[in-house]
Amino acid sequence: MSPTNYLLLSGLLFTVGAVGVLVRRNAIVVFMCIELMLNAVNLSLVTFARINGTLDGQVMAFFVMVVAAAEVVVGLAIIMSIFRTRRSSSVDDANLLKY
Amino acid sequence: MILAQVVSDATAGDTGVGEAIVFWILGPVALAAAVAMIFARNAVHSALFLVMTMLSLAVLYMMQQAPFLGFVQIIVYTGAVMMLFLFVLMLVGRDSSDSVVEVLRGQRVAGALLGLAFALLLVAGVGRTMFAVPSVGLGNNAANGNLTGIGRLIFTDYLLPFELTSALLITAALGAMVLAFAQKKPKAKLGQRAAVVARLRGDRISPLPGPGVYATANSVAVPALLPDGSVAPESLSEIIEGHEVDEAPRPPSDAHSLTGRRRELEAGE
Amino acid sequence: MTALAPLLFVLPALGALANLLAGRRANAWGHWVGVAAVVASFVVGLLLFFETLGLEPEQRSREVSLFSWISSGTLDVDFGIRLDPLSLTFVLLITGVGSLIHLYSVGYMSHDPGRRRFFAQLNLFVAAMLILVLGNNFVMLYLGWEGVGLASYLLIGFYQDRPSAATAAKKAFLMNRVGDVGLAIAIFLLWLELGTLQYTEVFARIGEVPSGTVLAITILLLLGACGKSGQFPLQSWLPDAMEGPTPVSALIHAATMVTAGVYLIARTNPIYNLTETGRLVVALVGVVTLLIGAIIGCAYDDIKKVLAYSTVSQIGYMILAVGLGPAGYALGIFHLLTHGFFKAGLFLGAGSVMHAMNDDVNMRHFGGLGRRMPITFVTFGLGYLALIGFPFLSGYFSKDAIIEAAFAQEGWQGWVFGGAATLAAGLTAFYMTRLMIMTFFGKERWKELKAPDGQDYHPHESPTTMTVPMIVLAVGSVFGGFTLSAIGLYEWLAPSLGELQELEGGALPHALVPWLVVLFSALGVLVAYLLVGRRPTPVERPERVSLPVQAARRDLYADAVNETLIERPGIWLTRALVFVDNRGVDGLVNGVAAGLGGSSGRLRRLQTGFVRSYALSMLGGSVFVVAALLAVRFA
Amino acid sequence: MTPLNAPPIDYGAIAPLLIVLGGACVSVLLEAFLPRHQRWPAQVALTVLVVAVAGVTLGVYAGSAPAAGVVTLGSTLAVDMPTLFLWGTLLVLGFGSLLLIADRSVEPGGAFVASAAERLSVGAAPGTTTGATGVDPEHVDRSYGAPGEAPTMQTEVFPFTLFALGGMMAFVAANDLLTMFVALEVLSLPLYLMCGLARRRRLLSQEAAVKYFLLGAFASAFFLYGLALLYGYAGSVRLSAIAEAAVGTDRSDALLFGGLALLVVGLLFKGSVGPFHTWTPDVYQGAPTPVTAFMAACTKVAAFGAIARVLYVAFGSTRWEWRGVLWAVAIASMFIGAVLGLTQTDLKRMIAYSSIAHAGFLLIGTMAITPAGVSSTLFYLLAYGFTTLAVFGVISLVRTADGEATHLSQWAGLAKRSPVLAGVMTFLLLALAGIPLTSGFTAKFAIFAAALSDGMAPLVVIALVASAIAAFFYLRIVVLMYFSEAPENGPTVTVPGAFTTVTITLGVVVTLLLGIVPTLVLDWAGAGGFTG
Repeated sequence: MSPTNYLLLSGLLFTVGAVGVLVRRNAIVVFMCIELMLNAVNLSLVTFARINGTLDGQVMAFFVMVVAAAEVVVGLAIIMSIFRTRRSSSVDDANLLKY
Repeated sequence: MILAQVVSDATAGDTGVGEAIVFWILGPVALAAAVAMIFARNAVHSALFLVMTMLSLAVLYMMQQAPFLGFVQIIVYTGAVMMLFLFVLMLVGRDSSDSVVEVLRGQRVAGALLGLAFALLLVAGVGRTMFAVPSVGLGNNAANGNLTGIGRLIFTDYLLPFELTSALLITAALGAMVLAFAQKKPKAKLGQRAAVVARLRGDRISPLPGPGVYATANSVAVPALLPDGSVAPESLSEIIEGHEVDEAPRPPSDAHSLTGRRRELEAGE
Repeated sequence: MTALAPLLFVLPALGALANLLAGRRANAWGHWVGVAAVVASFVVGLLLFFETLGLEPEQRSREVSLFSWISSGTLDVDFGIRLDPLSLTFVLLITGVGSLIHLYSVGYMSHDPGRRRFFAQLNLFVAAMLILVLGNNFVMLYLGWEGVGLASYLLIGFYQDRPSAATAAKKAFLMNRVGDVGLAIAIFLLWLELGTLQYTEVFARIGEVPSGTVLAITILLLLGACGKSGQFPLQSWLPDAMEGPTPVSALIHAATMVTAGVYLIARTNPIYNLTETGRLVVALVGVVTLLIGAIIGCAYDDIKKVLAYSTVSQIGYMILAVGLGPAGYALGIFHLLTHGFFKAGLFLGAGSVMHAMNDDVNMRHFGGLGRRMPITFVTFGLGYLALIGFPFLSGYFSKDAIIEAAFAQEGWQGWVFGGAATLAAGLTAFYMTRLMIMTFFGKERWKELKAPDGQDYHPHESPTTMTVPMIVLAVGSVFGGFTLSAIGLYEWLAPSLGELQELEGGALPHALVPWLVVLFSALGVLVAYLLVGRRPTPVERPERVSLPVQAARRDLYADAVNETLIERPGIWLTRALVFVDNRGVDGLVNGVAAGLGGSSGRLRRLQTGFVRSYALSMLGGSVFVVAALLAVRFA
Repeated sequence: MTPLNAPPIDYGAIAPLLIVLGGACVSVLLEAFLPRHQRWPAQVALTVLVVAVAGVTLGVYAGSAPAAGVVTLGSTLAVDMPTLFLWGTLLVLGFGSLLLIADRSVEPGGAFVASAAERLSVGAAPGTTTGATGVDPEHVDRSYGAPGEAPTMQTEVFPFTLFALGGMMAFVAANDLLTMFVALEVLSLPLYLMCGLARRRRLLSQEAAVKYFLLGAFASAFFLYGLALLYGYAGSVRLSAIAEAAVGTDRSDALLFGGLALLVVGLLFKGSVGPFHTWTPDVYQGAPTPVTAFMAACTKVAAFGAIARVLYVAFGSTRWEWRGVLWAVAIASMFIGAVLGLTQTDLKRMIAYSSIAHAGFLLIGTMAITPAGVSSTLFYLLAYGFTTLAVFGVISLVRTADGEATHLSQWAGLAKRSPVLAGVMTFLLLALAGIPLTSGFTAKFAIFAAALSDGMAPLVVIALVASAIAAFFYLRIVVLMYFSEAPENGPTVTVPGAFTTVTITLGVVVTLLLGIVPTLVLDWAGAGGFTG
């Protein structure tokens, strides 16, 4: 089996995540879809690290995880704060700004 | 353990049979869980499906000569980050499941088509061209040297990003505090003595008259009456007096006129 | 002495600044600062002019580099001044006529609360216009070009509370922008080809540019000229621009700014010399415009609109002249100068009439004003005679020269250009005579009418600050043409424009042309007298009346003949042209604007406010970018 | 075990970055240890000092900097001439934004507050008084601060601003994609947070934060995937390594171009280039105006600084392949901005569309892989930053009881009420439209000239047409201010405090100066190219 299969899996996961962002309405689930995209990228990075024979890819994946963790904190805080005023976590309800 | 066997199998070049087996089991599982995540109506189910994908990925990392990342994925990502997600899900209402009705016209179709196109581009354009590429493998960096190798890189080549992540974490912590921390109104806390002094020095020592004293009703809306029969101004509630009170709509004497049923009956007769 | 040159535009700029910054304190004296700035600038211009006169003709073109303005990469643009006969001529025209009109405005705007703002903007205009003509490179030209556009926009919209003024201002700005895009592209093309934008270098090396590009550049420059000078097909903003105060119409929309297009083509004559096709296009645009302007001028009752279309038409003559190439550049400038005098005078006269008639502009309400306002009448009349080319007044010299040169062209061009120009001269005489008769002669129709503001009309002569400039300009209109041709304007301009070529041959013998023109003009005057002067003018514009009634109303058989043979086709043509002008050209401009607005209104619905739609468009964009890049690479 | 050799660090070169990030940390400590009512003065003093010191340090270093630039910190950071210029731009613009953020005179108590809950007075259920209309003045939070003191603001915006500024500085100097990614997040996260802190119109503000955050995270996922593909292609994410690999590697170019495409998507998002602009109008409108000013000025600088570096250093040799696609993107951006801006009714939204159009112009500059292209882009960023900063400063001054009056109809006839403000605004709008004698003209001119000399003549023509269209809507505001009747109970023009005055004055003066004598800055912008 070629490691390229991992890349294909990664591409598919990334796409699934991207489509999830488009179709889900719960802000938290949308955000989880973005996390899925980041995970897909990590899989690519790890696979490329192996193909290239350098550890850099793994280090990058590690950084992605750290960044994602920080992003999650900020994102959830923002979602919490809007939930407090709106009592809704649907992204479709945040629709005052348009046109 | 078959896993350990697989991990050590995966040496420099191509993948072994063991890895292939694991991949063909966990890969579809990860993908299926991902798809299930976007289809699950309940947000908690989505989160759990995501956890499943992440765990599968963790194993795939380990098989790809990245044991450290695999464990970080399990501990940090699946363990901490996803728990945070679940916490917030519980806070904002677990049962806030998405309605299945799509309000944006064409959104799903367009999303699916674009997703398909994107996947095709990635798979056909990028993935296809990579099959002929030999994989070098990480050699000594794979197993025991993995952790040291990563650490060495972080503190040499990637020192700046590493330091920058600290800024990121500080921002995140500060941001969470600013947005999620409900500010209490700071009230001047009076000691018992101070309270007594304030009360004695103030313009009124006795408690405010309660509603309905010397009155016919006990409602807050009814002002207290003083012994001479006049209204005690202190007993008037600011909130209630501040609002225009509409006369409560009384039901009309003819109850049938509400439903209109009688007219129907009459018409029918 | 050349060190004084920057003062030319710095002084008016300072005047504008002083008027803007001083605030209400300057209400009492700000206008005098404005006048002083322009007069001082005029004095500087005179000094430089006489200094230059003292030099040998070869040394009369001088460059004053002030500082390096933009230098980025290989682009190097000086903030520099070019003092040569052409720019000095314009400087004198702008500051000279500008001084007179500033002085006139002191009286004209005396009751207006916005007088200080008005003078600030007027000074700003003068400064920008001087930068336009003085710059020694195309970027300076563009700077002045945009600057006069801005000042003109502000001044057209000066009466802020009138919606029509705001609309007219916007229209002027937008149509100018269309022209500006052409000019900008032309400038970029020049830079692309030659790597420099200094006039001297561009003109020296223009021969290296392939002829196709030269043609493109000339057409684009012409587009810019059309926008600024109100030439076909961008002419319709100019009559609307009459919404501005009358001194503005006189200074900007008659004497100076609208001639910037002529200046542009004259200035870039080395480029136009290279392409006969480009010149032909210029000449054609000029001919079409001069006919359109003259015909539409017959239709309006608004005194300023008639003058505006007359301006369009006269600038058409100038464009035609510069389109004739080396045989015409100097003639165009000559006509520009004389026109600057008499048209400014006519506008000031019109302003004086309006001043007397409670700002009414409808000529049908005038009549018999000649007795009430003798000075205005005389000065206006002299301007009128100059415009229609009365022998030995200034318009006679300049216009005849152009028509002669037009007839001298080879082949069909001689007949078409010359014929059209002669015909337009007749039409000019017609509509100007009509204007004169309706305004200054005949019954005093205003006696039975109320002004739009409900008061009676009390026509009176204007104050001295207004009449003095009118008198000066009238003197200029009478003697300007003769003087300029006597002192050798063509030789003076030769260092900038090349020697004036005298053409031989062509369609008609030269000696015949002046007679022909005078004949046509006389015919125009006569027809106007027959149609307008011998009948009472209805106060209301006559509506279409059915043929039998019309015929019954005519007591003279001759009138009926007149009507069928001349007036009716004329009216139809005029109406058709007015229709095309208002609906066609405006419609196109408005249509483009409406189309943009409509698509904007529809497109903004795409911004639905839904995060998921935004994400969709982002994913769509990504798919496009990825697919396109891969396709480009592997196709 | 081999000893660990720390990478050599050129402290002199990166001192400004360190100062800003260090200042941010100190600022967090102030937040932790000072009592609430002392925080505002302390934070203002600290941040202003930090930015000033960083600027001075930068100036001192730039005086003696090697012309070729240095690559330091294990080749993660390239401090070359463009970097120094961009740092200078960022610091000056950041300084201006900070003053706007710190201003408490225009909006009593400053424009920032964390949550709506505490401002709801007795009897109002959550979510009822907050709304697009804002909260009536009696209910404005007076409790945030010591009793009897003037209400104070959420001072956490100061460390956020400094972190974001630090992130931007790292972003434009990043020499490898990973550093760029981390810096991108460092600059983005504080901005997401700051968007949600408006005192007025909480719902809009929070909505802006959510939208910006979700779309920003979405975009950074694309950036990251591009990074991964490029890593797969080149075996390294250093920009120069990618450039080397593009010349000679046996890997398929699909990775290179797929990676470039996805990477660029992430970057274009930050620069709000159409069709990745969709967040811009909503976020610009919803965020507190000082933050919008900060985003519009500084984020634009950072995003295009990074785009220019990536395209120039890593993809310069392959420009014939990708340029066509970016042409399309630039055209789309210019027309989306120019056309959609025509019918906007909210001023902040309109400026957002203007910024989308300007992003298109900027993209033209970055596409020209020549020294002139780089210097003109840098110049444009500086010019545009100052103008837009001042525009938002002016917008924050026109207010009704409900807060800022950003609806266009409220600006009608403003020239009669406040001629100075209307004059300043007109001047700035003319600069945005690119009328000569303003910085906008020279900037556009420089960019178009650079694009022309790199063979993009058709694009320049299209850009000219787009800028002519865009002039319509700037003009619309001018017409409104000068030629329309003022509404009955129109907004009032607040007399700005010292901070806002300084920012607006700075913006106007620079806009004018760069229009008249741009040579100074142009020379500086063209002092040297990118190193990789």
